[in-house]
Amino acid sequence: MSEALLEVKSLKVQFPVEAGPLTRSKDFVRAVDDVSFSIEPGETVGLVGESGCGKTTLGRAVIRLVEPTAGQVIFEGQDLARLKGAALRAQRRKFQMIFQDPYASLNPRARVENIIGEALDIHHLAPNSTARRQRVESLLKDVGLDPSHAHRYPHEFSGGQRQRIGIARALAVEPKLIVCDEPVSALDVSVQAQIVNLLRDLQQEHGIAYLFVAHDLAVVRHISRRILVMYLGRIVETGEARAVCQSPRHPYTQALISAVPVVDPNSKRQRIILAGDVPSPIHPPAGCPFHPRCPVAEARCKTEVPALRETAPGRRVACHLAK
Amino acid sequence: MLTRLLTRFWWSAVTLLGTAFLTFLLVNAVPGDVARVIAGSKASAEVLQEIHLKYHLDDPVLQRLGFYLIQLAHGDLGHSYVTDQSVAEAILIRFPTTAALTSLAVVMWVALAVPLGVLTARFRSSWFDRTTLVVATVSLSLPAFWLARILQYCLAYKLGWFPVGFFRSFVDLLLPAATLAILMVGYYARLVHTNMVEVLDSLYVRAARAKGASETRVLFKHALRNALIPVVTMLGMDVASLLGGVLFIENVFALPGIGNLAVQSVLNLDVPMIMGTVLFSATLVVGANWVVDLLYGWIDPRIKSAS
Amino acid sequence: MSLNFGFFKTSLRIICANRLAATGALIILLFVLLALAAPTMMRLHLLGDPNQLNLNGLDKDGMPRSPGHGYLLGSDNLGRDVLSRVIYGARVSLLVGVASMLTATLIGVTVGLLSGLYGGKLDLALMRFTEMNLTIPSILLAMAFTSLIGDNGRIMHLHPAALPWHFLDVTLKRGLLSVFLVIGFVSWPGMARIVRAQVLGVKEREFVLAARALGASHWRLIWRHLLPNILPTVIVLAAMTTANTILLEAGLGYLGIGVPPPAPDWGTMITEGQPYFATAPHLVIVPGVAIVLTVLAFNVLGQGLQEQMGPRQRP
Amino acid sequence: MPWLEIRNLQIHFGRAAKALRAVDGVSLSLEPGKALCLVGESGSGKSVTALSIARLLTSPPAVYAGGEILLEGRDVLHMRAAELRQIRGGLVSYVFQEPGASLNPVFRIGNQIKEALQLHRPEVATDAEVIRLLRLVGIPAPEARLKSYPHELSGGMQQRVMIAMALAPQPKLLVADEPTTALDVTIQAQIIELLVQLRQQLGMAILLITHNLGIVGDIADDVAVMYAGQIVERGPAQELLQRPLHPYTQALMNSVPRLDSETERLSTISGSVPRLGAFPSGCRFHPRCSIARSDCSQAAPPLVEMEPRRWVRCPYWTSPA
Repeated sequence: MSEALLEVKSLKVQFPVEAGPLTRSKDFVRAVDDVSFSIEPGETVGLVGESGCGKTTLGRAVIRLVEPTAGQVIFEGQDLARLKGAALRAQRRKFQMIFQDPYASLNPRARVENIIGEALDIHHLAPNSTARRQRVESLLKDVGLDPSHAHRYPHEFSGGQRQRIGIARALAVEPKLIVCDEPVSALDVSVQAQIVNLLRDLQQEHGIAYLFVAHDLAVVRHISRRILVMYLGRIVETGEARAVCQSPRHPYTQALISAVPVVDPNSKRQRIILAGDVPSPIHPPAGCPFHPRCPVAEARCKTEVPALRETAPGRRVACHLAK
Repeated sequence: MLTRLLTRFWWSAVTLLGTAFLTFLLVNAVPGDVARVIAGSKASAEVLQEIHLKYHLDDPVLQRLGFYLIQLAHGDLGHSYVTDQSVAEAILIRFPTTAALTSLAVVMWVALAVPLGVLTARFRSSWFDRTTLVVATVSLSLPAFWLARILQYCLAYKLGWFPVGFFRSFVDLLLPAATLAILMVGYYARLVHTNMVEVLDSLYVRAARAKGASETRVLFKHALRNALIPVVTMLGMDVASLLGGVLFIENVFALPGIGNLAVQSVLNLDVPMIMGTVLFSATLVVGANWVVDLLYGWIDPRIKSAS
Repeated sequence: MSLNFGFFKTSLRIICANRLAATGALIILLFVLLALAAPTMMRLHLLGDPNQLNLNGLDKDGMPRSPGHGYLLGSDNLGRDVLSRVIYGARVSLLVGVASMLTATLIGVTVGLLSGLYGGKLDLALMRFTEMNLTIPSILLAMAFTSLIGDNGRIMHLHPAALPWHFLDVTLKRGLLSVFLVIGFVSWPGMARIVRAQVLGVKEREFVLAARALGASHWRLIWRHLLPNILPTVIVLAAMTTANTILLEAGLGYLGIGVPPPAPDWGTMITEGQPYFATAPHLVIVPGVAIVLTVLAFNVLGQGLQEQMGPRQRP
Repeated sequence: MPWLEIRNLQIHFGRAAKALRAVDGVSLSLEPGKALCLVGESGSGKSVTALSIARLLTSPPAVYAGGEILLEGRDVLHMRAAELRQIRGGLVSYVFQEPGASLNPVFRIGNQIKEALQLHRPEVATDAEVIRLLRLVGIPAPEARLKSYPHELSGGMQQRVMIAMALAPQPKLLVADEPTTALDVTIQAQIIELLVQLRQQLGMAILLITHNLGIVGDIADDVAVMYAGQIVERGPAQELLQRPLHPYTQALMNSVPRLDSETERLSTISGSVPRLGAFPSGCRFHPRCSIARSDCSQAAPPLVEMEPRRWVRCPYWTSPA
């Protein structure tokens, strides 16, 4: 196994539930609960789960946009969870983020050249204004936009084009890791495919590693080499993308896969329809967090928390019953 | 809900204490000799000395503040420098007038502003909406004392519709209250309008229409209650500016209320009276905010279960 | 984005695009021009001396003349030209109004920004402080302030007119500065609250998160991301705050703690004219209309700007 | 005559020269008990078409500029307000995309459902009927839920309440405007399953608006694909999904990532979805079309029945390999 670019160890993120200013909150939202995984250089790891499962928080905690409560985030041998102030800011050029909402992720009052150029300014990557302009233009070309549009404002672009600007901003500092937080879920289907392909191309060209966060399993499957499935703040299954999608071991993954809408009218799959809703992460169920909705739950699932154990090489499942 | 109100109550107390602290420093820590104001500019040194002793004017400000707060804790607001009357008593005598004036005004403008706001929102961009906007903006720009003087002259003095002169009975409050209402109605009509416009664009109003609900039902049942939520908040916060307006109205119409008392005490440099009136109006504002909070939980169920 | 000519060009375009804003701006411009030109007009005898006691200004019974009789807007009880006094009054009102607005904006934006951006205990403390200021009616607070800053036990008028009023021609005097501070200091809390709410909204937007992910410093976040996005709100609020500060200044004048006679202050003029209301109503009406017009102009400007810039805040 | 027939519908936003043509000549028909899917990307005019059936678009800015919408032979566009109120809810009920925002936050859900009953079936406006409806849409412990406020329910439960409210007056047509888009994948599956069940049970017609081709096959009898304010292809669901004829439909289906595909690159449609008001001349899809010819930018092709029951707006359509 090669040296990992990023290694997350027992990461926990908790938010206190809003309470009065004088009463100390005793309840916590356990957004991320004891999560460990690693990403190798140039690899894409997909992170799938439903809303509220903590996948966005995990993505943000990895690059310290959210403060971890406990655990380590080791990036190139350095624990990011311990870094502070200027030291952290200097490290930031090595890992970047692409956001979900192409309308909220670009400053509406800045021109494209400044949105992308800001990255260069912060890390002093352009010695003069000519170099800055040339770099911005070449970045725009890289993401498939017309360099002459650099002086425009974000509202002059379509959703897909805005997302490309966001990608150019992330690329500007030549990061080694990009956390993609649902980068295509706000886009039209025909534009989604363009962005997914662009991300693939950029990865091959620059050797960037991705942590690709999404709720759409089909998109994640397409771009990732490995997949992490998350439920209520925990990872319930991980493995090679193809293996996880073809033979899911955890009952939650199975349900998730069967729920993916399929265009082909000939595939007569039996759908597994899960009963009930995702429980609140403030008071997660005892035992296996999935047991109230699980079609195969047994008595011990209500009391014993299943460990994430290896069922096959490179395959881990957190279920008592998985083989 | 109960914990929320208790927390709120606790914070109100802290706010009031802070207000007392601030006002006391403001009123007492400034240069100038209060004794000269009390005794007049020609007073002898002995008299001044005596006054200094009587009112502890030579003590450090913080010590006097301490005394004042202890006094406050016993419910004592002190005595006027000028008339030696108990401040609390002076305020309580004048409070009913101010209370009657303001409540009458509130009823008047709310009764006018809500239908105006709803109708202008329903018939957006019509001539009716535009006229209301102009009138509302003008009403927002009127100086209270000037409007009061003009109305008093035209309606009471010239036309004789209202009694002129000193305050005798409740009827005499109609014109002053109407003046106050005119000053506030424009702002509130626009506030209701803005919120109604937003609510009328909301998805649940579309859903109500999709159900087949009539336009009246949509406006007054589905939309209005939601639109009133921010208006009620504003109403609580605006009590302070309302009291500011009251001050001028009472002054022009020579009504024996708190506002007039405040003006007199400022002109006389009557420190305990200034402190008293400021603290009293601050208490009113804080109290009003508290009531609004209560109303809020009732009007918006999302708040109630938030804690 | 920094403030540059482009910004002013944009503002001009926004103002021109909205009929309301344009009307307001035009009225304000007119008042400003009149106020600026007043001394020149007086020197050219186009305008009477606002302070000249003149027996010609009184009729046979020694009462003020009504408009038209040699005086465009009549004369007051001392035979002074009302038109001239109103125009000179604009100098006081506009200067105090705008300067107090700037004071209030400076404090309000700073408090709101710090409170919204840093949150936590600082936010709690600042917002409590703001609330304390909001609990006292601003006119009452201003009164307590103004009248109590005394000297030798006498009320020291903070107003410029404690000095000869025409000192306004020259430089800012200490008294003038204090009245800016007083009115400014009682006008900031509302601004602080709204700015804070705006900052809280903008701060959670993803572009701010993106800037943080790039390692942007707090200064950069404030200057490049937060301020440009709350600027439209601040400008609208500033216009409306000016309307309020002018009203407040007139109110202080009316209560007799503003400019003492004989200085031309709109509020004071109304107080002085009140006893003659029955026979010479123009003494009350004219300065009142001047106040209403000025305040209205600022309110209308604010409203127009809000209409014009509002929707762009939510793209 | 079909139960619902839309003929050459034109809907503009704004007036005269500045008008944006959101819907341009849409014709549809629907028989009782059938399910029709209207598929399209953002700005295609699918939601606008759906809302116009009960004239729910806010007007202004929306202008019904032409065409007719016949419900049981009566033209909705010329109905008086009272008549329209009978149609809304009574004949045509709606379920919207965001259940959280479509339920009034200040009223209990029991009362909101009861209001729908009071408006159209006052004789049964009782708690018992509301409970029956809540049970029908699969809400656990309906008695306790009567007194809940919308914010106390999860997104999936809120959507079930919306469906119960829509079903309360026993409408003949249920218009579901992207009913699952705002929901999680596993909850989406629940809601689609529920709609399929209810249709079998109650026999009403369904008009489903969606951008997701994947849920079409589960529920629809017929499909209409919209692009830039026009229908580009119409036909029976099974046939259309198996053998899409219009180049847009083909490209759209290919660009959806599949779980079982092994291809490295997704096939894409170049360019972006045209903005409302900036629709290209001629065939509106021609700038993005892979088989476009020179005359596509001039002549606007009509919607033609190319094969029995298969309507296509493209003269150069090809059958996919």
